[in-house]
Amino acid sequence: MRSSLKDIGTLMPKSAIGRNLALLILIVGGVLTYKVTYFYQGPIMGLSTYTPKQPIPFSHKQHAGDLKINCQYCHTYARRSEMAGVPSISTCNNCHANLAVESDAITFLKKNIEAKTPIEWERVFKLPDHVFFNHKRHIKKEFECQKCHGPIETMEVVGKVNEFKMGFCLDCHQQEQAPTDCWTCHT
Amino acid sequence: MGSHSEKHILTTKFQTLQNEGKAHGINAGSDVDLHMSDEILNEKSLRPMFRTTKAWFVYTLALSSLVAWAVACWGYQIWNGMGVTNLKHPVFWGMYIATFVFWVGVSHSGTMVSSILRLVSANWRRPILRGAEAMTTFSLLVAGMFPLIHVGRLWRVYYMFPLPNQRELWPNLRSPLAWDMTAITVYLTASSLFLFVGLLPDIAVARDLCPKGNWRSLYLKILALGWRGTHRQWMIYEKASIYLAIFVLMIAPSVHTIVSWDFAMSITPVWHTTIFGPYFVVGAIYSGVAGVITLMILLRWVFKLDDVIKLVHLTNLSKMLLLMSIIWTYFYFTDYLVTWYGNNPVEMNVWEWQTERFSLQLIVMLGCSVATIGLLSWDWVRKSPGMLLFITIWVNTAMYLERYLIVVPVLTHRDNPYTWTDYWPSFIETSIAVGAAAYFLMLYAIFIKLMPIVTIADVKEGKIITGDIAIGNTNIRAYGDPGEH
Amino acid sequence: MDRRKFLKIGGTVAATGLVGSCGQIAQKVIPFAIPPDEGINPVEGWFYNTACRMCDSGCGIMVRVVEGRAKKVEGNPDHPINKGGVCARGQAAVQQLYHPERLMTPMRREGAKGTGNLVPITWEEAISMISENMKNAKEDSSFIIAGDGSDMTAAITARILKNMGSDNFAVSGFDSREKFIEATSSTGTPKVPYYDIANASAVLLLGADIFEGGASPVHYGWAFGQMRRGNKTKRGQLFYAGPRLSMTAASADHFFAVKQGTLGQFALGIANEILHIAEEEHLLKNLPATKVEEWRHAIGGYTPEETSIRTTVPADKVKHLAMELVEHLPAVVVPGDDVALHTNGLESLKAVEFLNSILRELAAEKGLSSVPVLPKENKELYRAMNEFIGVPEKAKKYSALKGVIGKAATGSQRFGLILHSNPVYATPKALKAADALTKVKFVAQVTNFLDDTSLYADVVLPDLHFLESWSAQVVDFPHGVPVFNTIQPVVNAAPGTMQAGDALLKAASMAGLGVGIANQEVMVKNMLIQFRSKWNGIPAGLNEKQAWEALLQKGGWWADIHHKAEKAISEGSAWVTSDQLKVGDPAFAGGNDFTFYLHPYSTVNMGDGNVSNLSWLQEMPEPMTTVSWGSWVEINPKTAKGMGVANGDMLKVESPFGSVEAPALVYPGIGPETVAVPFGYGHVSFGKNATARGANAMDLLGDFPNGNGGLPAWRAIRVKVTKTGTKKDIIREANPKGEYEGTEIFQL
Amino acid sequence: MVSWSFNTKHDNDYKWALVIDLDRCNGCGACTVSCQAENNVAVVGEELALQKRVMSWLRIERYFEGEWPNIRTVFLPMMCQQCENAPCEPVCPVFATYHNPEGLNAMIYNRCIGTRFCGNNCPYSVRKFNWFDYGFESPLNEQLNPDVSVRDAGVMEKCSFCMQRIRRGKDRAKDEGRKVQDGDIMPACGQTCPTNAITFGNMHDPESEVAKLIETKRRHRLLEEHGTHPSVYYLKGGA
Repeated sequence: MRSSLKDIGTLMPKSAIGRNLALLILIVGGVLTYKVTYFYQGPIMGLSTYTPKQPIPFSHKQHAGDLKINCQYCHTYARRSEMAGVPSISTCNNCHANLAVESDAITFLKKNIEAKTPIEWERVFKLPDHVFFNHKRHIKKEFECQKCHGPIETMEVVGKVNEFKMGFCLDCHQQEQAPTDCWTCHT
Repeated sequence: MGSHSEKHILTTKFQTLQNEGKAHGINAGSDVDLHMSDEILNEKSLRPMFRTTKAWFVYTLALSSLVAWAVACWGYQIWNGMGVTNLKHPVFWGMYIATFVFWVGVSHSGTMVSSILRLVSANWRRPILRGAEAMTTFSLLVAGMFPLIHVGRLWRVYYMFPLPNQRELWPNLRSPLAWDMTAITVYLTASSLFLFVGLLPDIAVARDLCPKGNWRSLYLKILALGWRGTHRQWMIYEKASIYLAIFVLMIAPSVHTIVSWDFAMSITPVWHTTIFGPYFVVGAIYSGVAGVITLMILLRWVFKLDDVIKLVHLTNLSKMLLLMSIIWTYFYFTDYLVTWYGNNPVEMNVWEWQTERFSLQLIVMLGCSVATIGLLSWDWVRKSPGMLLFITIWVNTAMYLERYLIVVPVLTHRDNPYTWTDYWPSFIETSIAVGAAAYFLMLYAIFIKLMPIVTIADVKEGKIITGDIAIGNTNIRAYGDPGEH
Repeated sequence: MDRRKFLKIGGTVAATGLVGSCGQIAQKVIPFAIPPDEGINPVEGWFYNTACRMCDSGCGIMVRVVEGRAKKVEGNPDHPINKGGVCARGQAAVQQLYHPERLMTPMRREGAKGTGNLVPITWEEAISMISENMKNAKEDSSFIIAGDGSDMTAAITARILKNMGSDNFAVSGFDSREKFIEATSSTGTPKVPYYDIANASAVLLLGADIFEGGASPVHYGWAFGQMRRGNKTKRGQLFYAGPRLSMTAASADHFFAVKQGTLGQFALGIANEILHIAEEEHLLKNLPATKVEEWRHAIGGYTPEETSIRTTVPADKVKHLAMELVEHLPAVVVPGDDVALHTNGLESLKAVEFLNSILRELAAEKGLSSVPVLPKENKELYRAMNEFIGVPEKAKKYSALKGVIGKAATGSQRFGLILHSNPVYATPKALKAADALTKVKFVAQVTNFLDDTSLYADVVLPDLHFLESWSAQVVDFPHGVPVFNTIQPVVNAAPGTMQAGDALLKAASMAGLGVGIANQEVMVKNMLIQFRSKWNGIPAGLNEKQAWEALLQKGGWWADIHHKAEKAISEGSAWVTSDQLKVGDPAFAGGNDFTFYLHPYSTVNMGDGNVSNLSWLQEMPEPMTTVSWGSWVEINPKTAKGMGVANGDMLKVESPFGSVEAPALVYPGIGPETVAVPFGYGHVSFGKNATARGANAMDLLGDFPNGNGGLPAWRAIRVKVTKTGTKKDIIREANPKGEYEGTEIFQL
Repeated sequence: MVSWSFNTKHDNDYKWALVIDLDRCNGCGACTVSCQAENNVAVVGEELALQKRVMSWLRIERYFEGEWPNIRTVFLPMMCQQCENAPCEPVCPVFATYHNPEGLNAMIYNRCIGTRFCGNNCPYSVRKFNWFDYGFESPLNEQLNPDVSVRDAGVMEKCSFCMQRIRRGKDRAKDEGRKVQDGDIMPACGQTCPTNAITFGNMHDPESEVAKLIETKRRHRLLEEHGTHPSVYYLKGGA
């Protein structure tokens, strides 16, 4: 112990290089922490983190991808409301009244239609209740749904692609010169 | 060289040496006992550290149980919400903030006093430095707790730190609280550094005198940072302590000024005044010096350090106290006069309320400043530890009340008369405030057992520069004059 | 500001089966079973027009409904009564709807009456029990006490009652209005006069707390706003004369403290002074000189000096007030409880009407008038619709209630039905309603909450809340202009509850007393069918369904009112003849040892106490005293000092009829010889918010003067006040000292 | 407005103002309950009310002058004054309350750490603190307004001029490709006021009713000596 520490002087790097090195390490370290903390909470592009099992194995790939049904045909409130809205069973019935009726998913659907009981879907995309997102405004600006929800039309089972953290919203709002006033989303 | 025999002494021949030390004629006038041998000095200074009585354990245990209770109360408060305090609408600040300001104030004695005395190289400073500096550090530790206890959402308090985050939100540097946080942390760092650097040579002494197998040797070896007392080390040491002294001297007033801005920067009637900065600083030093004196008297009484920490130190400190009390009184009444002359109805209402509701506190507070000035003008009072103890404790009580009277009355009776109300701290608040005091004393008690409480090196230095030096057969008077006091 | 633009008028009833919780964070997403109509934003929600039933003023409201949940009550801007405004009580309707203590299942009594030991039963059991007891009821052995006699449930039950061979129908929601009807009965068209405050430029309120109770606080609030600042050029003057500084009085420019029971004399004094002025300034030329002479002679005694002796108002103030009224025409004088509820109530009311007729005359000479003109056909229509409802006019009188309770007390009654009313709590203790109900063989109560009366009921039916039910209401609106409110369900019924009207219909038909109506909704439709032709405003082209929707979308039907009259000699003055122009001195219940006048009054948040279990209203500070969560006894500061009473000291208030205990509130707005006690507190059993909270002022009231069948003189009671020695915290928002500093600090 | 204030710059379209005609206000308190219903303001109950912890964002202050029988009463509806130069804003260490581009004092609950400095620095004492977690007993939670977040223990809250309504009004105006006009937006208090004492609108629109009203000589603002420049204007009573 004593031998290792000759005196207080040894605490300071002697050479100028040593001092600059120390400074450099400090700066780089600072920048790194910033980046790390940022990306840690930021979006995780490309990989679905949360894919719950739905009561009906509804395939967005088939409907939105292959059949190219417009998103807003089913999610009909998106254009006029804060929420996009999960389609009501009657919407499904528009097509499935006489389409693929034999499949057991549709029979399950039919049962619900007769009973007038809504299907309880698992929520995939959540926002905390102090955040107020407005679908209408974004649709009116002709935003791609995919921009936030990811490549839905390629998904058999819908999964969460983006962490809807504040940073995720903020990036976009800054790029598009959208308002960044806190009250735009928080009340 | 002599380390072996000294260790020996420390264990067995202690009593006799003590008697010798007593036997020496101690000239009360001078601040260092020229005839006291280094051994005895080491003895006396290290005894509190190595000799632990039952009383100490009882004392510390009692304190720590108080602290434990306070912590429990805090936990209860976090769990249930701030409602367990008696704070209400619109009295959003109360006892916690008052206590915070008080402890920040107390912290202003030690480091500042010692650095001033260092810089003016007042010889009588020597034995008291350590105690004073330790006091600063610990009272700051206590003070630092209170903002955390005060906030409503402790788990979100990191919002106040400039951490990079994906929300791209940063602290608001316009807020006095942000300044506060910075100031306190800087001050804490600086004063702990100051304390540590001052400790180095003494830690070394302790290390060398540490009996074999005593557990203290573990950390003493490390913390001594290989201090050998070489010439180079002493030079660096001197430089460092001077630089630090200057640095701390610059920080200290700024800290309490900023604390005062928590109030003065707001538009709350009685707080919104320019004099608060200096007024708070003076108040801080006032209470701080009183605190130092209290502690010194207790130390020399408990650990029989009468001939290390001598009457003359107390006397000189009490002169400083007298000065401070005069200045503080001046500031208090200036503030009062200006506000009174302004004759703002709201402020007049606050005072009316204050005098009818807090009359007792006012009497204690103002009576104190009168009394200190009155009593301390007497020489015999300045020379009687008992009186000084009484006065200094009164001073700190008064200064606590002063903070309370700054925070509370105006909030209970501010601009909107419809919301006028009353406030009295709840049991939880009181327990936490008491626990804080206990926490301070506990830290101090433990510190005494871990580090030498007397600045041995400084005292020795003082002895050398004021005593005789033997050169050959003749003793030559060193520079400095023992009879200067 | 035009609220119409802001709010979409709601459509007809919501698509059923709206559940789910979007907006809030939840694990499941539950879509609509049936998608709501295109163009609706489901987050913003729907606004449905219906009517407020928190009191019987009959304001039109629109309720915001999001995903099948009622969120907020707003006023219907087109409605003639509230003009888009809602009062505090109305706002609390949604809290009543979702109240945790709402009764969700029928209950049957176990054990003795009054113990309140109730056990849940099924609807089938309840209905069969009721029908059984309906069968057993013989001639004149059944009665109904209803909270309001103007809605569909009342209509249905009235029909059933008739089939049961009885007409013991009583409405418990009484106030001083029936006195007005009595007073105006000699005119041939008995009605509560409508005072057109909105178009007046000076208004004198004689103890009339029109913003706190009475006909319609919201409507008169609107009228007050119009009078004050509706006209950009002139500001209407408001004067208040009465024994207490009420919330209404607080808005007045001048407050005149008048001794209890002398307001009629005060009115005559002013009339006298006005006639004096008129003589000097040669006004009233259009009237036959003889009539004026007659009047001058009749009220010659009421000189300002005389009046000031009687009323304790300084003579110069009387003169000044008279001058003000003459200068600010058209001027209206509004009598209130302090005029009507005294032993000289009728004379006083007539005196006030007389003063009004003079003022109308003066206004008419200047070509101004503020007499609402009521088209004849409207009056006919109003009567017709009331007849359709079928609740006899007399049922709305106090005497009816007294009679019914009296009959019950004899033990002759076998079947009693209590509709949204709490007679055990809301009637004077002297009536002994509780004892009477215990003597009745079978009492069924229809309610939303278990209350004081439920303790004495054999079966309690959980009715739908009015926001869940089909109903309609013919509002007894003082215009005499018929206002017909439709009440539609804006949300689905709470589980376990059922439309009580339907249940009673079922029970009746089981008992063979059927009235041939399926349910309440059909009743409303029937009214549409019957009156549609007379209801102008509903286009003739529409088929029944469209007409129905149009009606619901509007929230009902009402005639337009126009206020300008060509000729001023209105029915107001017709009946005033000189021999009627005298007002006797008031008599008071309680002898000389009763040293204080009692001033019982209803506050703006508690009303008569039927909403006391709503925490929003309990926590809202009463505007004048700023007290919340409890009742109090108001006492003048000087008197309090004399008695050594401070805020919070418990006071025992004893009247000849009973006594209450409540904490003292030192209140500068009350005379040194008066104490005031608010209604609406002191329930025996009404949920955790209301039970045992404060004291029930009803306990102090009684039948006085005995003998006359009309509404008792409840402001003519004297009381003893004594300190009990105990203390109780009063929750008071204002700081007693600070409330005198505000005007200076805020420069108001 | 105030050159020396630290305020963020204004967008020139909107500057919201509330005008309260004290001559019309009859103190009935409908606004207070309406506010409670609209903004999910919690009920604290008897004990906490006694401890002055009522959460209401809007209260009607009642002031007296003189003695019986010559008493003058003033009703003063008091809510957040949305100061142009707000004392509460600079003191918040975490930007939980800040000045929004439309001149309102925004309060972001989930950013608040509860130092309560803002409440201390408000001369009108209109900020309320969540001393506890006041729940909404089921099924009362069914009534909660989905446009307003429910506040947690330890955060400040206050009147927001019903900004959820402002947002919706602007949203609707945007859809119709126009600016917000009078009547598009009305806070809950003004919506329910029986006497129409409360007017709300855009000060920057010279045609708006508020812009006209605040030019009248009855215009009055509270504690102007503090230089807070409130956006709530009172029209004094009297002639």
